[in-house]
Amino acid sequence: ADKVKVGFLSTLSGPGAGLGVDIRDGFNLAVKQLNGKLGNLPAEVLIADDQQKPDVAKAEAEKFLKKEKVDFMTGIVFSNLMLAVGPQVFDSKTFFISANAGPSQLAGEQCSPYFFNVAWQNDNLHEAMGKHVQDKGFRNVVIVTPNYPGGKDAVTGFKRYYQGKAEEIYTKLGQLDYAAELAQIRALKPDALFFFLPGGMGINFVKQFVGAGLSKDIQLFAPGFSADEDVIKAVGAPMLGMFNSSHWAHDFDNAENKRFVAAFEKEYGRLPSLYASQGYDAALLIDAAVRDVKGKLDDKAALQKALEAKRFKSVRGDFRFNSNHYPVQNYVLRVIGKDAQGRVTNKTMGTIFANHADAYVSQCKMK
Amino acid sequence: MKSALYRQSARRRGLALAALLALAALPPLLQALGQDFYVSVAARILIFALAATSLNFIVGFGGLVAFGHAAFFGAGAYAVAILAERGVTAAVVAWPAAAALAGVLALLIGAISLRTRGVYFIMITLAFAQMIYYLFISLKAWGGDDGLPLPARSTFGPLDLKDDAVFYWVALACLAAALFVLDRIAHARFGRVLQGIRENESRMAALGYPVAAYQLACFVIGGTLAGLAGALIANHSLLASPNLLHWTQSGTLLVMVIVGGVGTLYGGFAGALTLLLLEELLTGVTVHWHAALGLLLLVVVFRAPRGVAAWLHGLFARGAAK
Amino acid sequence: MSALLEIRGLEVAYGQSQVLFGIDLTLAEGEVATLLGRNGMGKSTTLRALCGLSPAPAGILAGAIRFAGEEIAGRPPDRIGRGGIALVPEGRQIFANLSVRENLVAFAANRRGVAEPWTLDRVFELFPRLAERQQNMGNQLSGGEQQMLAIGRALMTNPRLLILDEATEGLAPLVREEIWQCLARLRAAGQTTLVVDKYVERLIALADRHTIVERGRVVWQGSSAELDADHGVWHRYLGV
Amino acid sequence: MSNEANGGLLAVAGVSRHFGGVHALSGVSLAVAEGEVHALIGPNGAGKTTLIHQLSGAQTPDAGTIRFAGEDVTRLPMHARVARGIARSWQVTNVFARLTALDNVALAVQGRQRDWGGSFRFWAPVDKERAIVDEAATWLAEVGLAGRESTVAGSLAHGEQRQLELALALATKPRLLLLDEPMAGMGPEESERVVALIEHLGRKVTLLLVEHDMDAVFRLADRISVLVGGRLICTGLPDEVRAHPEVRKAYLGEEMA
Amino acid sequence: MTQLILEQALNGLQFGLMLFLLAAGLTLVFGIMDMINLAHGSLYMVGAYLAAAAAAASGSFVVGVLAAVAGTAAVGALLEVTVLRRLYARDHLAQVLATFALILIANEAVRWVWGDQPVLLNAPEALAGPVEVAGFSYPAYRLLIIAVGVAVALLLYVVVAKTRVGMWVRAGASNREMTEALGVNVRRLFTLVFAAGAGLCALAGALLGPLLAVQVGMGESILILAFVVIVIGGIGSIRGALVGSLLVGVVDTLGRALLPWLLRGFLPAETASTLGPALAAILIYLLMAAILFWKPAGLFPARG
Ligand SMILES: Nc1ncnc2c1ncn2[C@@H]1O[C@H](COP(=O)(O)OP(=O)(O)OP(=O)(O)O)[C@@H](O)[C@H]1O
Ligand SMILES: Nc1ncnc2c1ncn2[C@@H]1O[C@H](COP(=O)(O)OP(=O)(O)OP(=O)(O)O)[C@@H](O)[C@H]1O
Ligand SMILES: [Mg+2]
Ligand SMILES: [Mg+2]
Repeated sequence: ADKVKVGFLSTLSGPGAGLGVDIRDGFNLAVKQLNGKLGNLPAEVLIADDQQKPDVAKAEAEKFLKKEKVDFMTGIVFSNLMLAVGPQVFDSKTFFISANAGPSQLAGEQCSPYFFNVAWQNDNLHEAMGKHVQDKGFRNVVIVTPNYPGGKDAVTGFKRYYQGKAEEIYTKLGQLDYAAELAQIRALKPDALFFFLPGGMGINFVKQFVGAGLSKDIQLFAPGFSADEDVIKAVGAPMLGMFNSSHWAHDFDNAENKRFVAAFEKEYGRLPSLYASQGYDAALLIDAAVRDVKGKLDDKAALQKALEAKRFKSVRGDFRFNSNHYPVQNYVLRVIGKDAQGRVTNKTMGTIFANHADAYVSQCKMK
Repeated sequence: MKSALYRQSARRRGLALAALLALAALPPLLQALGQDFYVSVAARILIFALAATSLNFIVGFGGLVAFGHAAFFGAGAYAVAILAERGVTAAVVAWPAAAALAGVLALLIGAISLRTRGVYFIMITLAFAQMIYYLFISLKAWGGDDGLPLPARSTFGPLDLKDDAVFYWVALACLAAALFVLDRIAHARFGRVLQGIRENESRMAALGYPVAAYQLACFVIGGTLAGLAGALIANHSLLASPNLLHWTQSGTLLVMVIVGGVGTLYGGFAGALTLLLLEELLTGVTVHWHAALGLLLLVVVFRAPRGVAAWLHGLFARGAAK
Repeated sequence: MSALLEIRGLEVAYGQSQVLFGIDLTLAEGEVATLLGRNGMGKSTTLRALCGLSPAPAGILAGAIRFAGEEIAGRPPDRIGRGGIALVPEGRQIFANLSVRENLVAFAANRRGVAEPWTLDRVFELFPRLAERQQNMGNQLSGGEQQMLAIGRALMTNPRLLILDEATEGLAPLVREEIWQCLARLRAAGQTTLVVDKYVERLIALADRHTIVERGRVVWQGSSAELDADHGVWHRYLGV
Repeated sequence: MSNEANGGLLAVAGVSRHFGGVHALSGVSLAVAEGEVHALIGPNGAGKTTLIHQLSGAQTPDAGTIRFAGEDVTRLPMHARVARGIARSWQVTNVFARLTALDNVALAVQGRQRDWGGSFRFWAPVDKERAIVDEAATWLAEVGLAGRESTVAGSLAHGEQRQLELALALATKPRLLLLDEPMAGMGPEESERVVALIEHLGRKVTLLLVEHDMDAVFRLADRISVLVGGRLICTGLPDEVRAHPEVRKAYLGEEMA
Repeated sequence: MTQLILEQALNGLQFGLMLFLLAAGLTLVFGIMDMINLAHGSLYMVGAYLAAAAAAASGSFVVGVLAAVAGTAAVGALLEVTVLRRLYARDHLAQVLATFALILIANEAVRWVWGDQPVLLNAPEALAGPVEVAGFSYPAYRLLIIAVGVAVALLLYVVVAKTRVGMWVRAGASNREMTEALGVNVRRLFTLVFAAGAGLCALAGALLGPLLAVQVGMGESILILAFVVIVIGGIGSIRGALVGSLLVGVVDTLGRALLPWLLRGFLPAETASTLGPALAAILIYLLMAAILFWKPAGLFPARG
């Protein structure tokens, strides 16, 4: 092939747009640093907006696959969209490098040779938090999540490693006001609280939690995506002291990460979020694999091998792909504090899991 | 004696037939141009055109501004997906079942909602649609917010719906049939009554018409057709998604109807075509395409106040006059 | 007496169809005049044009309307209203979502500093029925009550020129009688008034001068005495 | 007058209706015989329109019963009463403003045809049903709107709309016609035409007529009922009513009589 | 337990008044001027963003709120003069389309100026924490919202129901032509009303910003709730909007708090935990449908 075509499909408009935009910016940054090339071939990155709607995502994917005949696809933020788009992508033998969505179905029974995830399996960050909360000796925990399958998965992931008492509170998806839940929490008197409220929901929840004065007695825990730079930017100081789990942080001490964070700040004038790091890694993975096969993109088997080999240095340090093409990696604990310049941001505290795999890999029939 | 909005003439029927033939010729044309991909896009537009047309029947002909059409659209989609999960894949069974389910739903919702009028009607239909939406995303058995995937398109006798062109023709046939039937209804006694009700409800009651019964019938006809469109969209994207039930979907369909032309036969079609094509074009040009779309919609409101269909009609008429 | 109102060659159209083809009418200060004619001949259209309510898009095609020495054709209706013309429109057009009291006080004004201005009390004195219904919404009134309210509303602005378009429609005979008497009293007090109504005999007793329109043109003009004498005119133009 | 046995074609017994504190109707009882022209007069706000509302089904009374041709129709919806032969006109013009005059009346004619499904006919084009159109044109001519068929109702002059209003009611071919101030807003000539029309109708249709035009009332009415303050103060022949002192005081005034 | 219920009732009150702040402007423009303005939510968003920007620049929350109200009122007036004024005479559907277009444009404009990420707007330090009320602690900021909500309700009621300007506005909405003929400049009046409605939006946005998030699209989801509120109350009635807000606030809050707990009493835990939140989510829609079933024009049918 004389060039690499990447179909970048993500949520770029509507309330969920912030995440997709970060992934896109991370991805573009990597391509830019590689002088517009991926694996020494000129890169053509086509960008499409799925509007967070499955049918739109399917239509756009179809265009990438049938019309543009892309070599790779990436970008999708939300698992339900990934599940909707997956079959047609895999049927057309196109590689999908997921920079965020990591549904359990694709890790287990529906795993595919054409699907690679450079982020995590959806449960992982919840599992890490569960483990940490368990290890710290909390035994009376309240869990808050929206009443939809993603929320239920979070509870499952958390409880996989946490064994104490857990009171579950389900909210409406897209809820804005949490006064009722907060009153309930106050009455339950837990010693820790774990919440998974994606997007703006999390922002509102944390603000109101602190405003209600609950942060004094109850320790807050959340998966990294409820406590990343985008959320911090909107909430600010009230988030100080909140614990969260991640596979990456912008203060990770390795050369690749330092380069990435500095370049990202310079390019976009804000700190990268974990989504941006995932987008960046997705581009690096493609770059390495294309180089590996010397641009022979039609040799799908070789390309798959090259992707599996993962010959690039990730900003999160090292990781490898499991047999289901999900990462086996470390998960760390972060706490929100002030950095040297006085900015409120995440600080890495230590490792929760080392070389952690997901719970579904055994159901994957691949290989 | 002619009603102002529906002027049926041999010439118009001829035009419609020509348009139908041209649309039918689209897939081979696209294939010849090496743009096979757009066959599927075109099929999607036709399906939305059917959904918008069904809503236009309720809004434009029945004078009932309903904001819960997604309920029927989505119900049709889920009916097909659930049936497919149970092994019922024959279109001749599944599609009518989907339409019927949507129709029954419309009957129930309509019977309650029709106690209200105007904005209250808008909101009560929205309320019912939202209830159904939250019901579906909470129920894991039906896929929750992941939606319910279809393993494959329905089977349709000897026709292979997996072939995008064949699927397109089936969608076109459904749309054409719907337009034909609705056109007949609009010109029949029933249509005349709806027109009267739209103009002046209390007067119609005083002329002896049981107004609510007519409105309910209209609502059910629209809902049923939306169910059929839902069955088609589920087949098209191989997914019954809760997004189809969301209020924004109702909003999109309503916007299509208004853009196309409220109460004109081809309004729904014109609206779906305009909106989806604009989306297709604009997304390629700018990430701020929503703003561009907004500006274009403003242009429609002020330059084509009766919708794109009527505006085009006017252009043609003026062209013919010259 | 100076001319308070002077209409010259007024032509008005609704969209494509012209309905007034040159109406001329003058009205002196303190005078009471009528506009007569069969249904659909253009009486209301004339009155509405006078108030600035001419129909879009075409509206006033030609003609001049001078009121109190100023050209008012083409002015927005609110300026004309503030200038002292008040209309009792046909079909009542009271504000359905305002109470009777609000309908009256919302537009009350005494811009000319009239010595004995119309007030809520005086209107209620004229129409005791309205006093009883003070708190009711406009749309809860009977047809006749609405008509009383429309008259009261116009009076409350203490206009220089009062225009009544079929203001006695739907009023009981007794009340109608009271309106005539009230108009007579107003006339005595110097109120300039332009009336459209179908009770020709009463109008002859009340008004000074009469103008008859037929298909948008003035076909007859004269004093009460002249009209009273010429029953041929009645028959020809008014169908009586 | 065959229905005399059960109180006439229309028998109203003890009908009351209040709005908040306003007692618009208090225990009104009234019988209208078949074929009669019955006038209902009274001061403004006496409750005449309110009574018409109760009879036509636009509102339902708080108390009392309404029997039509022997059947209790007190709680029937409006359209069901029309089906039984009660039609009305409105005091405030209420027509299909954006339809042509002819379309207006055609709807009324079509509404009358209740054979097999009535207007629940989804297929046959109504434009082909000449009978409906022709009859509608006849009704327009009858009320004096010949030549105005294709004018949009909203742009008819006020008086013409009143005529159309009447045509709509007539075209439902009622047994009982409730007319609420049909002459209001019409000039003398048009009033005269309507009076003649009603005189002519009077032989075939029972009429309950609300009107403030006393010339018309006394010329047309077989009997007159007088409402004052929501109560029926008398019913009788025109001359009796004209002479009734209370009626003169509350309504007619002295010189009217 | 009683304390929990008391706190929840207070929460309901607060949530209701929060909705009222938004619904008030909506009912003014929609109920009284008979104009469906979907872009109401966009004005709310613009208000919140302006407040955040002004607060950040000046370092004072109060300055932020005032600047937002003034700025958004100006934006509203501009919008009215350029676009919305041409829509009064059009039907509701044209208004829906045009104001929907405005939403799209507003969202992109805000995204263009402030970026995709939510922006920071926090309550003033003094109100950030909880205060002791009747034996339990309650967020001070929420008490402020209650106070402002009540004040706005009173003010609006007086202006609309008792002043001549209020009467003119209502008259202008019901019969514009006649109102003009009686000497009122309806055109200018409506611009003012619209600006006032926009100012109210901004007040809501600025006050709710610290509680909720200031982000693109924040207006749409809450707009639906605002519509629910005014429809329950009866469109155009300030009193109705207040009652509707409180009803929605209390029912929603109590429903969320009590339903799962109640259901657990007589259903298996698994079913209760799915059904409870699902029911709670649709509770306000059920409430609206039920109210409209029995009172098809809302609780306080507008007087007109
Ligand atoms: N809105 C309108 N659009 C088009 N034509 C109209 C409109 N209003 C009135 N007309 C026409 O203008 C002519 C004059 O109407 P106008 O209302 O001035 O008559 P009028 O003398 O007041 O009659 P009436 O005694 O019935 O009130 C009529 O032929 C009528 O059909
Ligand atoms: N919806 C309502 N709410 C409150 N009061 C009402 C309502 N409808 C009518 N009324 C009152 O009931 C009384 C009777 O009204 P109705 O319209 O029946 O009078 P009417 O006899 O027809 O008078 P007119 O001759 O003036 O038309 C009036 O005083 C009126 O104000
Ligand atoms: Mg007139
Ligand atoms: Mg009456």
